[in-house]
Amino acid sequence: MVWGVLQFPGSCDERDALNACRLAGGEARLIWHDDDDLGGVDAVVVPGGFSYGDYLRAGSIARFSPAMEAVARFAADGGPVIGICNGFQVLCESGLLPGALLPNDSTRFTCHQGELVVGEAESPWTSALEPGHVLSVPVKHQSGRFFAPPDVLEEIVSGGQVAFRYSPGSNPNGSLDDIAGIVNREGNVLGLMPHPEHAVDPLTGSEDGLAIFRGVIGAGVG
Amino acid sequence: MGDGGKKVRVLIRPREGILDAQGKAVERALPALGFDGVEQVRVGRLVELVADDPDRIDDLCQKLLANPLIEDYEIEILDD
Amino acid sequence: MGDGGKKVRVLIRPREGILDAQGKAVERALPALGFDGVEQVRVGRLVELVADDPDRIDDLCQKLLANPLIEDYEIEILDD
Amino acid sequence: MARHRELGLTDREYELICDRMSREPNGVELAMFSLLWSEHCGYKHSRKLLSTLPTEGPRVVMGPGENAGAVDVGNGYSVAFKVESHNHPSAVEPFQGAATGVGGILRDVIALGARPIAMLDSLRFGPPEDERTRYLVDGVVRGIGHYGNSMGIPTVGGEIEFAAPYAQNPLVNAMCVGLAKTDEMVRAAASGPGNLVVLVGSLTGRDGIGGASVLASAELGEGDDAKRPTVQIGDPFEESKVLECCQELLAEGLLVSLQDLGAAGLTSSAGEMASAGRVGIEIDVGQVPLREAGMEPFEVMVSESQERMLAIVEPDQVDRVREVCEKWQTGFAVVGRVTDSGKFTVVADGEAVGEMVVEDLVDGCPAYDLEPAEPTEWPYSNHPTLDPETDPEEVLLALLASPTIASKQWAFEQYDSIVGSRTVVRPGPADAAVLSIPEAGTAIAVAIDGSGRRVACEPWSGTVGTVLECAANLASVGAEPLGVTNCLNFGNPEKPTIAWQLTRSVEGLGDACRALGVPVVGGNVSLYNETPSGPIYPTPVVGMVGEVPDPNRVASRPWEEGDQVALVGPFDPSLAGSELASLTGSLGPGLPDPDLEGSIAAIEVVREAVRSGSVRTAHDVSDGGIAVALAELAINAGLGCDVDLGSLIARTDCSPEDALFGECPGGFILAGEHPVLEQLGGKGVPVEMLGPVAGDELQVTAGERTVVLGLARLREAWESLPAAVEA
Ligand SMILES: Nc1ncnc2c1ncn2[C@@H]1O[C@H](COP(=O)(O)OP(=O)(O)O)[C@@H](O)[C@H]1O
Ligand SMILES: [Mg+2]
Repeated sequence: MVWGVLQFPGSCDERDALNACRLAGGEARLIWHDDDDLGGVDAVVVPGGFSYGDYLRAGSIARFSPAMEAVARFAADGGPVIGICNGFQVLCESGLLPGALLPNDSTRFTCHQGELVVGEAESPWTSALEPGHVLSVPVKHQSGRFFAPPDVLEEIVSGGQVAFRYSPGSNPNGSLDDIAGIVNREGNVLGLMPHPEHAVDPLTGSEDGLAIFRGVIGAGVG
Repeated sequence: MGDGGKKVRVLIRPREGILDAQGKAVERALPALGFDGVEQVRVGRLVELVADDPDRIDDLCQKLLANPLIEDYEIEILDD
Repeated sequence: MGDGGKKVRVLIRPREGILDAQGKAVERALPALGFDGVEQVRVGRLVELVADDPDRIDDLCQKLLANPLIEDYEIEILDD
Repeated sequence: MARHRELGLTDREYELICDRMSREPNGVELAMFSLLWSEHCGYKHSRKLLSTLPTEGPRVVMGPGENAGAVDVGNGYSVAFKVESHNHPSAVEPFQGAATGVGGILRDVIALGARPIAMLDSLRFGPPEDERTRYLVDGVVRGIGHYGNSMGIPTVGGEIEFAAPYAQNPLVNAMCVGLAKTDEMVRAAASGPGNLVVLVGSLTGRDGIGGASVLASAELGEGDDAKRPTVQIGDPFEESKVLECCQELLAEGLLVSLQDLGAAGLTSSAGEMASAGRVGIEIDVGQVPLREAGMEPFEVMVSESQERMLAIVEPDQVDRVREVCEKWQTGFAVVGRVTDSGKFTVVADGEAVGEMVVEDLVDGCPAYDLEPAEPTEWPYSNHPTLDPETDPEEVLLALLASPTIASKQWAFEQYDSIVGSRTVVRPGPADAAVLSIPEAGTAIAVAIDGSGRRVACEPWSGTVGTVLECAANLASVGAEPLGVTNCLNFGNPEKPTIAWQLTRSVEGLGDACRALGVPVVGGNVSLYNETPSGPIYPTPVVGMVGEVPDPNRVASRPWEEGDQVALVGPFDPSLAGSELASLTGSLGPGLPDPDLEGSIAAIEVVREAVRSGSVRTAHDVSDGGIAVALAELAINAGLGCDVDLGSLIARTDCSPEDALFGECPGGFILAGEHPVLEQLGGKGVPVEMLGPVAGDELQVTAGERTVVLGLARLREAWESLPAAVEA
């Protein structure tokens, strides 16, 4: 199993993502945003942070990078891709996932340990998790309010594309339908605002996030 | 850049029907500052630039400056 | 609010000489996106609102909407 | 002669400069001298005092004089750290002021070749009833979050206090902690004549040109607005690229030395590098990439544009350095060279427009003796907000709701505290943050403390108490102090009463650090924190880094049903200088002398107990006294307790009010199994069993006084800060 973790100017969580991938199992390496070749990796992580300072709109500039073009091809071929936080924003901006992420309704950054309820989505990323299972994972972002126009939202929900919801009453940003993470129709691309890569060691809070990375390995990718 | 560069102004607004958190925050702050009689506050982005070919700015808005899913935009080409 | 509310548009820009980090980052990214011939990108904010008394908007800009130390603003009163 | 005064130089200093130069300085030179001979860069009024601080120890890798201090944490790794103030810029523009404060202290740590791994902040504001204060709080908290979050540096701790003397003059002190391989750290000394001076990072504009702009005022006509100095704007995106770029340059061994650009911009960084390396330096202002056209040479030399670093590079490495800068999409320019002239030469259009002996410029500033005099009366106004006759339950609720004591979750939730995956103990109930350093097979604890209120009452005792509190905070998570950094926030030192505060406070800092056996490895001084409404409370802020051998044993768990609660330490409470005295408007001069030896003994006992893993909860007693400490623990656990302070009253012969709400260093509340706590006695440190953890009420008996309050009411009071600051 070889993991590729994208790195843009302004990425912050790429080293944590590498660490999470390695703990889950396999080899992990950085992919520079300027590279249009993913180097044969088996799964891609678009990590969190503030690519290009989050200027203009979070994720709006990073989506144009050569590496993202390669990720789009990789995803179209069914390769597993996870976008975490800023990575989720990049995936939405680039059209690999539906919807958009708006500034939190509080207009403030929020950072806390959150509870995620596993949704109905069928995806290699959630293959090790039962729907309804609750994960303890950090939530930290400024623009995490998931939005999609009514018809698109309806499709996401009824089409079984919701991968994670904030547990009832704990929606931190005003996301529609408490959505914390979604997958594409095919299920191979996952985007989520909370940070499973920061939940890989009980010492620093929880190891619940590892199940997401291990899911991909268990699903026989790579 | 040639001298032909034209000043272009792009007004980007949150789309109707989408909660504008910043606008709401401004509205909430108004009474304490003694500003009654101010309503319907919407906060968006203003991008100004100089373009050789202003016709391409619509494309730039679609691709980069605005996200049509959540934002409307309006392009004004300013005379010098 | 009375029916007399007037639509007001406020354009807020980083002041001349003040670092415009967003504008710079956008400008830098453009060539890679295939947008040559676009320069002097400045990114500011757009605030639109409805006010009973548009004369008070200048005061509102000073106090809340803009930071005069680092931003210039321009008020446009739109006819309906 | 008038210009030097406008720039803050005295006639005597100006004469000294003329003497040294054997001529009058020109405009460029005067601008440069005025900044390096300012209090901020020249430490005119504090240098002599600072030289009394203990700075040595077996673990010290870098001490004062470098961009930041550093201590050895083992396995070839060092932890670098420093605290710095950004008070004035934050008073003017809170968001950018705080953001650039964070950016500035990050660069000091980056300059050592360390990767920043944590930030802490110590903030002071006026009472939140004031609209301006709420604006400042909002802006400062957002600014700190904006910069640290965007950089991917966790903000893991800090403190916020509110008191009237800070209303016009808030304090924003930021501390950065970084990690480096010890043998890859760089010093800031330029060396090797012929080597090139390279400017990395942002463009240079007219940011924060400050007093030096007076020089241009003659040329500043109507409509010349653009020439006026501008507020510094932080661009964390640029700094994150600069950080990664510098890390890569150092990893490839491409740099001779590295220095950040902070106050006084190129002048101080190039000057200090030359001085440290005992060489000359030449800067060609025409080579400095500018953000604005038409900048004068002096403006280029003193600009405080953010996100810039200066590197010394051997000529044959320059191309590779440029490539790395291009990779990170950050600025690169060769702006000068190292010479053997011993002079700082400024070149414009091929001509020298300034030439000064480096030593005169950088180290020539005279150091003054202070003229301290103890104030004869209490120099601060007291605003009572609580009737002294209020019953103890209402007092406790008022204390918990006091913005200084109330939960700061509202603020620290706006900071990313976990990025980097090192944060074992996050901001919240624990007294210190704990970060794991798996590279070195260890962990560290970090804390920052200040108590202007108590230092105002008695600067020596108050400062000793501050250092003890910081060490106590570390002990609560099992950490032993390795090094101290500090920021001395005071009023105008030319006033005898302020000079007295400063002198006594620095003595206290030195005495406490010597007693603890912990060196001061760096710091910062911020003087002249005064407005027409008076000086701030004298506020030495102390930051500490300690070693935690086993991050699994940090006693940060909430207490549990059946646990026993104990008071450990020579705690001898008094209302003098307490938060309660502040609420009742009865603050005044004088604090009881702290029991330095006894407090240190208690710190050691608690540290060992926590390290043994047998104690569930440890918390030091500070603002608001025992009642507040117990309430905080109960709220955190969602479990009450039933305790009696009779044994404390018997030991210290204090009043019930003192026992409940009195403050002083040297007290810890521990919770765990009864026998375990009992065993802590007999080590020369008082240990008193107070009672069991139980129920959903806090019940405290102190002589004839009792407090019985439900957890919900305690919590409501303690969580009232958002309502206070967002009103
Ligand atoms: N209060 C203090 N205690 C100990 N060292 C101090 C103190 N104030 C300043 N220093 C030391 O003096 C040197 C110069 O400080 P400063 O001008 O803040 O450095 P820089 O320009 O790198 O920010 C630093 O090494 C700093 O650690
Ligand atoms: Mg420095």
